[in-house]
Amino acid sequence: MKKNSVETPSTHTIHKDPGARKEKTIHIVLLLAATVSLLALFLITAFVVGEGWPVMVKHGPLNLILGTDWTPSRLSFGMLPQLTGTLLVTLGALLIAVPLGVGCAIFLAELSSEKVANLLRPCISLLAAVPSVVYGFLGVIALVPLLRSTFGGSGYSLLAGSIVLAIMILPSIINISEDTLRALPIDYREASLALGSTRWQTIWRVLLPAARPGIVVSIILAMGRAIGETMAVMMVTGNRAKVTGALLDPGATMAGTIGLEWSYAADEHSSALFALGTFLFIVIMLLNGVAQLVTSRGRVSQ
Amino acid sequence: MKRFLVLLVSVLALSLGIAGCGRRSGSLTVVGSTSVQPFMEMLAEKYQSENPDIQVNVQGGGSSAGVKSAIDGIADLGMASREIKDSELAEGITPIVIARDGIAVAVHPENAVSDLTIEEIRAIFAGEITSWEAIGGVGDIVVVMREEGSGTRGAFEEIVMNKVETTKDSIVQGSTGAVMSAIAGEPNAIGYISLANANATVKLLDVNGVETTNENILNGSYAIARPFSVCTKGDATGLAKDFIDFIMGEVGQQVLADEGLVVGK
Amino acid sequence: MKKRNLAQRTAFLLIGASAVITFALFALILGYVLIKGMANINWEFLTTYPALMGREGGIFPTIIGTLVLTGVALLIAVPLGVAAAIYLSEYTKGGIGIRIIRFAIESLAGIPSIIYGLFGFAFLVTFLKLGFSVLSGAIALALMVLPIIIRTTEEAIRTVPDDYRQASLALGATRWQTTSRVVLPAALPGVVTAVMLASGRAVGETAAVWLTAGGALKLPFSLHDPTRPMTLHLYYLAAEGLSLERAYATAAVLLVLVLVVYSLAIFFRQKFGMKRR
Amino acid sequence: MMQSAKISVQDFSLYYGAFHALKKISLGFPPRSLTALVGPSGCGKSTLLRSLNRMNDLIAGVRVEGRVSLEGSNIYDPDVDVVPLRKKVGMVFQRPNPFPMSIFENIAYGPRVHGEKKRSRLQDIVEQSLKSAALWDEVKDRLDSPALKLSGGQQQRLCIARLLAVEPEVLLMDEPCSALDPIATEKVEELVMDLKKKYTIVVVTHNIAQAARISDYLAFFYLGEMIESGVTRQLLTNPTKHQTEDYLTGRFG
Repeated sequence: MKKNSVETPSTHTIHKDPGARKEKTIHIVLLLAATVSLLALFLITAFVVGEGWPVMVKHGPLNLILGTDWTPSRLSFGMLPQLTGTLLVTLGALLIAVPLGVGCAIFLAELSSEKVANLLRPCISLLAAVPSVVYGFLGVIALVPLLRSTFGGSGYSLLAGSIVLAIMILPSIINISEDTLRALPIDYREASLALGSTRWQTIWRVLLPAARPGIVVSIILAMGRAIGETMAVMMVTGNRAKVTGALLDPGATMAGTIGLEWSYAADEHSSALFALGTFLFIVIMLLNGVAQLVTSRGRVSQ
Repeated sequence: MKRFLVLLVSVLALSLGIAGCGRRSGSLTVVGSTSVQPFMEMLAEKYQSENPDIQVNVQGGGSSAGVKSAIDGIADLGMASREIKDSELAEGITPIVIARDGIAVAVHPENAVSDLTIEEIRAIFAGEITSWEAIGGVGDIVVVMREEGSGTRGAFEEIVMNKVETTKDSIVQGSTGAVMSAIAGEPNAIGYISLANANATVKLLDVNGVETTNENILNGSYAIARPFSVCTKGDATGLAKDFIDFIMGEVGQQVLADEGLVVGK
Repeated sequence: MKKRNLAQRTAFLLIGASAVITFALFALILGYVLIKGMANINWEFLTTYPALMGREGGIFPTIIGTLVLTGVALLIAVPLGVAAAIYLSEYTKGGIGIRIIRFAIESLAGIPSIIYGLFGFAFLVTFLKLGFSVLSGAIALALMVLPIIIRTTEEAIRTVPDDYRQASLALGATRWQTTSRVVLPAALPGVVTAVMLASGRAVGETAAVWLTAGGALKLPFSLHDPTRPMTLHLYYLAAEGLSLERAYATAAVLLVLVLVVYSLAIFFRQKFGMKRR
Repeated sequence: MMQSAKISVQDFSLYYGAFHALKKISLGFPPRSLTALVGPSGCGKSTLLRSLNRMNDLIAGVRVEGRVSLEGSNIYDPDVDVVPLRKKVGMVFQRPNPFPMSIFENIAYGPRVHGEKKRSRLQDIVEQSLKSAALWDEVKDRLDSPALKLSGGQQQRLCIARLLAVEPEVLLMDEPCSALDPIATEKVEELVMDLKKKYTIVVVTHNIAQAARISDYLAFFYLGEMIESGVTRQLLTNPTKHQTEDYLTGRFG
């Protein structure tokens, strides 16, 4: 008696048929195309980290992260101002966008009629299409003057960055949160309502907890977007390389500093920007990892 | 679907093949400082109208990228709006100053102050003077600076700051235009900008009683200016030399003067 | 009972308000740019060269720059992306290697455009000596949109009923014949959606091309010429304070282009009944 | 029966991972006749059917033991290419599954993938196949309209026509009428009765009445085992095993 393992059909057939060779070639071409992404990720890592390496080695990563003085002309590359700036801008953006976005998602998934939702949903997708430089442009001509007249100061501030970013990340929060809410079985709603809960209690106590993994993923992805945004942020935050805790102060972000300084940077300064890029890359990859983990755990469609 | 495969393969081959092939003859690539770029484009336009067979590609990227491109042979000419560094000279770079650009200290048009000494300017940008009240105005000073590495900033720090460190308490903008719009929107702001690009939305200050004009830069009474230069790896030859000769000739220098730059010795 | 109703009313009020704010923002942003910009758009603006770095004249070369960069990027990314999607959905059942490839794709999707820019500058412009050029910019863009194409195409392929594959295989068709003649045609609207989403992203991108494409205000005549897309031109117009009217007009043209492309994507996606991302 | 069989299985076992889905089945299918596989859901009859042209290869984790002989050679031998095998042993599925193409393109698909390019030849094949499937008169005026616009019964006959176009020798049918209404079922049954004069046909069905109407031979499956097999009329009137009798009298399934 013969045992056959039948996992992939092509592995145990002898290719007598002349067409089989072509099949094999196609298989290999397709496989190569699939590995391009891997190659690209490898090259990106290698070149960004590689260019930043000299500064990393010379100053030590810890000194770079904890250093508070960013003065490239004196070869001083403390990146804490950019790290805290990025953190503040991102948190500010989430603080604005998460309640708005989740609220909007609840509205579309639970409250509005299907007709209204079908009308509004494409609008959100289109909002996601607006190029970041357009947001930056609007930020400079409309938002910065508005903040100046409201809060005083110059208007160029981390808050301006947060508001622009909040608008930019809103669509993805709304989309993913709404998809998750809609994917919940109708049974949940019926069961809860049948127990005499109000619609709001159903949403608050049953649906939102059940949708949490999806909402968390949407927030993590939005965070990645916010952390990495360059043009819009650079145009409105004032780019002051000083550690601050106040949203109304001007401040610099990692991506913004790279965008602002890359064109004039030479030698070690250039390498320092790549080192900044490396830290940015690491943060993003960690967020990606967490998002992928939550996705596979919660079996959320993203 | 066979076509699809053919397409795939040919695109791959194309992208690899193109990487290897050379440039057209009769063309020049000029890369570098975004401050010099607009002037270079005008020069290129003029030059090409005289020599229709020659293509001049002018690209931004910044002074350092420009010099680096010249060193690496990516560009025929590099453009710089700052002094060439010793490390770059050591790579065999030959710079030629084509013009100078004044650096003006600018404030909001409504600011009462219109004249500062160079010591006062230094103190303001060092963060020692933080209020206009100390120097005849009202309100707290908002300092606007260019980003680290910018030619304008480099020249300003070298000429004005005299090794004194600039304050961190400033707004940092990526271009003269962005500095001007920050100043134009903020009554208490002060910043430095390229004179050639200055416009009426801001007020230019006199320094040590001397008005910021090209004449005063040329006669040496206004000292804050930076060189605009082009550079080649080794001595310029062929087309590159021809183009440089054109820039340094009568027509080229006139184009630069018309655009508000300081030309001549 | 009253308290519960009050809570519900307050909550729904807040939710309604968040929806109103969001859509008001949407209308405000689009309306503002389009109205301000349309006033300055005419045929001449679209078809003439800029003068004085964009202070005067039109934006013709930047429109071409955007189209060429996007076109070349798609020419690279679409065949690669569709092929990768086919491999992942039709030719493999998983395994550690596939998991790694999927991780790479998901990661590429999350990497910010400035990192693509840095990479393009270090690898394409400097290391491969492609210079600041259409090719450098397009390759950087292509890698950036690759995950969009792969994921959207894969999703489209997955919605093709297994019945079709079985029927084809049962007729003695090979896997590639099945894929190319039955599965791909059935997934075509999804592939079109993928291409549209990718072009929308490429048209709207600034940072990645800023560090790679050079930004010369000229028509690119070869893949080695530098070019400036509309996004970058808008940045210069706005940041350098060159011309506010032209900045509005450029923003409006850019917005119209992106909105048209995305509308097409949404149209095809809805027609195809695919999920949003 | 074994000796004269067109296709036969010997000591054939199949596992889905750890699950033993088919247990040492031995059975032959005589040429130019119709064999029906019956039994309650999950008894393994569909699995056996799909083993006959190795459609089970598409499922991960499937492992087989034993032989399936097509005209004497084992189709599970390592040097067998599934592509020509499936051309010879074709399959009709439970749900009609025409491609989202025109009627003509559906039929022409098979010949095309096997290398036929000439338009006139394809036209002949399409006409011939549709005639053999008793569909020609109903669709001859609209060959270019989408196949998915046909009724369910027409779609199923189209799928049979599509199969005939590749000139198979064995036809496997997996509950071909379960998604059809009675009138469409009758038409398909008539067609099958006609086809069994030329082809070796294996049909999976859980409709005993249908098996009685169309089949020459019958095999009864229960829990992955073949309980008994034989000439249809004998088996139906005179089952030897009690499971068969229970099933036939409707005690389960």
